[in-house]
Amino acid sequence: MNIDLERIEALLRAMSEHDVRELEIEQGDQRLVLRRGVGAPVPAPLAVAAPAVAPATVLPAAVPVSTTAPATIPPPAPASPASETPGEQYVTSPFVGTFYRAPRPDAPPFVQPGDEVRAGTTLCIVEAMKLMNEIEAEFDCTILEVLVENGKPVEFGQRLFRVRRR
Amino acid sequence: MNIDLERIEALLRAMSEHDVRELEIEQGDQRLVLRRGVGAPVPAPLAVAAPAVAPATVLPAAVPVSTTAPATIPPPAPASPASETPGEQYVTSPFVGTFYRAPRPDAPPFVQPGDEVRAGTTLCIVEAMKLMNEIEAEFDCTILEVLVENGKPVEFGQRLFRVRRR
Amino acid sequence: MALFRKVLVANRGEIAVRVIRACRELGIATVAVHSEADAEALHVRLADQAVCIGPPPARDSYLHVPALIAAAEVSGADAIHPGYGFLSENAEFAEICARCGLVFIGPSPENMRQWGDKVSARALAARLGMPLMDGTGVLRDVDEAVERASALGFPVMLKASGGGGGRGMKVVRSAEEMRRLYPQARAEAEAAFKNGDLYCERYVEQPRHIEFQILGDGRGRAWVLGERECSIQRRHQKLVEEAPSVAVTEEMRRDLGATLVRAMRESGYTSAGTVELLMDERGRLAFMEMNTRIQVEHPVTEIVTDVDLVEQQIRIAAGLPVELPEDGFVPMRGHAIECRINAEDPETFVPWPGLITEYVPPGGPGIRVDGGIYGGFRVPGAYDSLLFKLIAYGVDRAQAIRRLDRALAETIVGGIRTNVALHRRIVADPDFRAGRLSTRFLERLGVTGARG
Amino acid sequence: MALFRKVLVANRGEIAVRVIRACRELGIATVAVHSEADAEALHVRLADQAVCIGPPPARDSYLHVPALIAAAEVSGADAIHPGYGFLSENAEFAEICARCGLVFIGPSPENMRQWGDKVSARALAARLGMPLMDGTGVLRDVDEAVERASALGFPVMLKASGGGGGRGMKVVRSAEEMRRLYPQARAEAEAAFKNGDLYCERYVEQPRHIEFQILGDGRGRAWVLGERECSIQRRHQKLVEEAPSVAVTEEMRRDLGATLVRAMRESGYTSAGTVELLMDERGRLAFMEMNTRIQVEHPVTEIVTDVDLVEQQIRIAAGLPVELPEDGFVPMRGHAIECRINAEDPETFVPWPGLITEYVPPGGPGIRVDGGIYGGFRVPGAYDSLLFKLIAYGVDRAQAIRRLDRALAETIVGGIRTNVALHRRIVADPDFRAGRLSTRFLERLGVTGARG
Repeated sequence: MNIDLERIEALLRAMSEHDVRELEIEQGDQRLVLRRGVGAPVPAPLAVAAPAVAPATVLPAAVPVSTTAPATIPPPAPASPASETPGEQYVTSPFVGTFYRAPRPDAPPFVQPGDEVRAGTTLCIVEAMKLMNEIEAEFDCTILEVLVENGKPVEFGQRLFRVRRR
Repeated sequence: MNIDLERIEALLRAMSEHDVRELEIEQGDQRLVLRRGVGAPVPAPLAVAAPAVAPATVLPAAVPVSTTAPATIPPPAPASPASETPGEQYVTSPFVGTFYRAPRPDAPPFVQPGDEVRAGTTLCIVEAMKLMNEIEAEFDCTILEVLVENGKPVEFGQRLFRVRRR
Repeated sequence: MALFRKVLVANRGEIAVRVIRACRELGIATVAVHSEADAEALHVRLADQAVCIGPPPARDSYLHVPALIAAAEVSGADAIHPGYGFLSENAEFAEICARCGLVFIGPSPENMRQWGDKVSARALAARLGMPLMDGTGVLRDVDEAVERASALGFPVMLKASGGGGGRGMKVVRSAEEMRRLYPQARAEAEAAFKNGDLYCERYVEQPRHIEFQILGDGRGRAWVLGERECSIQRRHQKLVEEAPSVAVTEEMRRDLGATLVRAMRESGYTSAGTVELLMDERGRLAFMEMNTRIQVEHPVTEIVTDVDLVEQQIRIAAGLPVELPEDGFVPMRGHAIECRINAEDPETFVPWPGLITEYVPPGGPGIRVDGGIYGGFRVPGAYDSLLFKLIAYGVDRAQAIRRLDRALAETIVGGIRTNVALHRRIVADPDFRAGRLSTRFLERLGVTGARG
Repeated sequence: MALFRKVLVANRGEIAVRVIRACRELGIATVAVHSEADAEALHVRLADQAVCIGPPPARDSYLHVPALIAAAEVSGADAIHPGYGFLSENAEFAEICARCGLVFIGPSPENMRQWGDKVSARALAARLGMPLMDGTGVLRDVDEAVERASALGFPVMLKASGGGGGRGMKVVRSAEEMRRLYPQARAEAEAAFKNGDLYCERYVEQPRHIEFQILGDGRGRAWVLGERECSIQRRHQKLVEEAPSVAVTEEMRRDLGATLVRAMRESGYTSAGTVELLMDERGRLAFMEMNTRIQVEHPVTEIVTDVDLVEQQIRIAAGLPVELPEDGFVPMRGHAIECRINAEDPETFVPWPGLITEYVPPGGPGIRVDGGIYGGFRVPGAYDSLLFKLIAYGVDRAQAIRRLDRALAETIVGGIRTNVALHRRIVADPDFRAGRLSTRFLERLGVTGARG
């Protein structure tokens, strides 16, 4: 294995292009680990503690004293709303609470996938401390997907809707 | 398994094309792991002790360490005699002891850099448990360098002479 | 009454881990809360569940009351442990918890208010019979100042009635100095506090910081669990704490202990608390303040008394009986010393957050480690620099020191700077070994740090 | 006499680290030795200096006497601590050390020989008044076998005089079975050992493994430091040990203790040792063997007696006085339980060496970790699979169990398999919680493992 930085950059580009999260090579006493973009919040809200994913490092294993500085890989993806595929963004929860799609149990949802909404349109309610907080669209967009089930708890920063900006 | 980085790039492209989530190869002392996609399995929840093999963090041992642990004698070089530059090899100590270049304090050294010696020629003495053990050349060679000072302790496997095989 | 089903820990770092451990041992489920900067923190990994409550700045996360209450609501917690710092001594937060049907695991809001204000705390302490620093009332003029200060004995501290927190204070070492400084201090006090009133207190050059651990059940019973010595401080930041103190005799312990047990029973104190005192060179103690929370240095008391203080806090909050001696005195046995291992430069004290590339904590006989980190964790820069607490136990102080020194020597933290080397200097110091301590200790060691 | 200047630790893994810690606390410099497979091991990192003594196979390194002696010579060590296993009970090694001017930190060669041979050890134990398993002498014929076995009470164990280590043993449950098995056993014994002599011992179906910790100064003084219960074993491999044992009463402790103190004084025992006994269902103890070394499970005794056993070994070897009670009885206080955390599959017990990608040891109140690993260390396949020992202390057994369970739950070892999950099952088991233990415990739990 021939680890040089240009090669690793090329690898990183390839990982990014192909959405590869982790790469690990071990050969003899050498070992290469690459992980990228921890950006996605834990999918299961309020579930078990999220496992740690340390920033990736490149290192020679089993070499006690070495001048090889660990190359740190770019930090986690930025927070809300983060773009993944071009044009797509996420609406995230501004606080901890309970997610409601409709103003009342018997009312229709504020929005449905496919709806085109304008900035300021109410998308959902997040209830916290007995207060019903309406969450509004910050920009004109198309609702692509509703990511949380009605009545479920949500964390700060958790993705609620996948949308396409218009 | 022949891991080279171009191969891995090609693998990554192929994984993306074919929507492969995870790839892991282990062969002898070689191991290759690739994972892609946001939905890739995450390590088992670590709130409980998880004995399962987790694609976990890598802890580099080779970085600046703010430790108060005292320095140890440097670990011995690998495999005796190991070739480094082509034709060059090392004569290593077959046991722990004290290294002597000459049979008596007032005698000339067994060998000097530049000497051409035949297999069986005594190169030095390693004293252990009051016994003087003569270390002989295992093959015809030229002495390039004496790596240990006269009268110093040596470990098992420690390099004593750099030589060129003839 | 029964224990809680689920406790939300409204804190981070080692104290959050400590509370999670206590809950686990009691069979209570735990909810960790964390800011975005702490998503990978140890308390998040160890809790049964975790909720992200906001961005890195503490005011938007760990100090953000609505987020904490909402997190307790959505996770179904029935009690909140505040740890230390953050909202732990905030009476309003305790009241909001109560209004929202959540048990606050700590002192009552009344306890916090009584002891939180320095002036009323001093008055309460006096009423409850605690020793106070010798001093005067407000002085009429410079002549009375000279006369009363001479009676107290120089040096004295000349203080502004309107001041506080160290402001408006002058050390006066003789009658002549008093005549020169009194008018000056009066003018400064009038300008600063719109109140020229001055008074004197005896000034202690080399004080020791001594504190007594208290437990109260809020129903008329209270206990004192011996003292701790926390004299080794840098700018009021404690670095090394131990129990017991070599400067406290069994007689002093009994006498003050009796006063404290009575005081805490009379004032209806609930949960864990600490009475901080100043000790002068002749061994006289004077009340400084009371802290209405669990403290960083609580493990040294736990080790020498065999009492789990966090467990007792939880039991008391749940209304369960406290099974400690009827007379209020919990005996100590052996000796324990704690070092706070911080992420900071050992010379300049500049904080040193960053990725911990390697962490090999010490272990073996007599060593307890209370930590909030692991190898691979990135220490955020947004919070305090405490990484872990290294606590050594010995049958006597000498053995505790030997073990502490050994444990410091084997500690490995890679990737960031720590104050382990400073602790080794402290532990090797002959004054430290002889127990000759004061709050000036680090100054004498030549340790000041670069920061103002 | 003075302490040593420098001690060579002729071992690896957690016990090497343990000895280095004891030396550090006594101000003694340390030399680690290691095979090529252990160049990065924790004991190598923690020692003051390290010497590579050979290739990975133990016979060429840790068991290779000339390499160890030479390492002591070149490093200038004046004493050798053998740890446990390897050369720790090898009388020849102890003698070679002495001939080379190196103090062997452990029992005398005479102690090792006296107790090392099972037959002479049993005779010595009998002479010194220790309780032995009821049994017969050599049996004349099958009629005497039936008669004597009936007198002992079935079941009995029919044993070959020439056998040992479990070979040539048969459980006999009735007179009819004896008539059938006796001739068969006799023929087998004759074939295997060229000696057809047979004898009987009472057979215990569900024995407990109880052992007493001993210290002797070799100059006529000896101490007993209470007992340990080590019944939880898998194929004679101990997994969980505790002190004290719930099955030993204070009266039994006193009675047997007095015998052991007298026996060790009379036999001039030096250093630490362990008398292993078997306890039957009615609580009767019988001598099995004496181990002339420090044992893996020594920490549980250290915790409940407040005596550092390794330190005492070093002090005794240096001829320094032992400061323990004159009457020979060291009291116990509280309860301690140890779990051996091994690198192995928790179901099949197959060893699982490899790279430890992450290691977060447990901590907090009452937890001691004696380990030989760190995150990033590659566990070699050449040696035993013990990674670290997790020891929990509590004021009583219930608290020790609560803490142990909590600590197991927070333990993180990544990259290799460990038996943490098995320990959690053991600790959760109602029989374990109730103290209903026997060497059949793991069998009853359905744990056998795949290996023969």
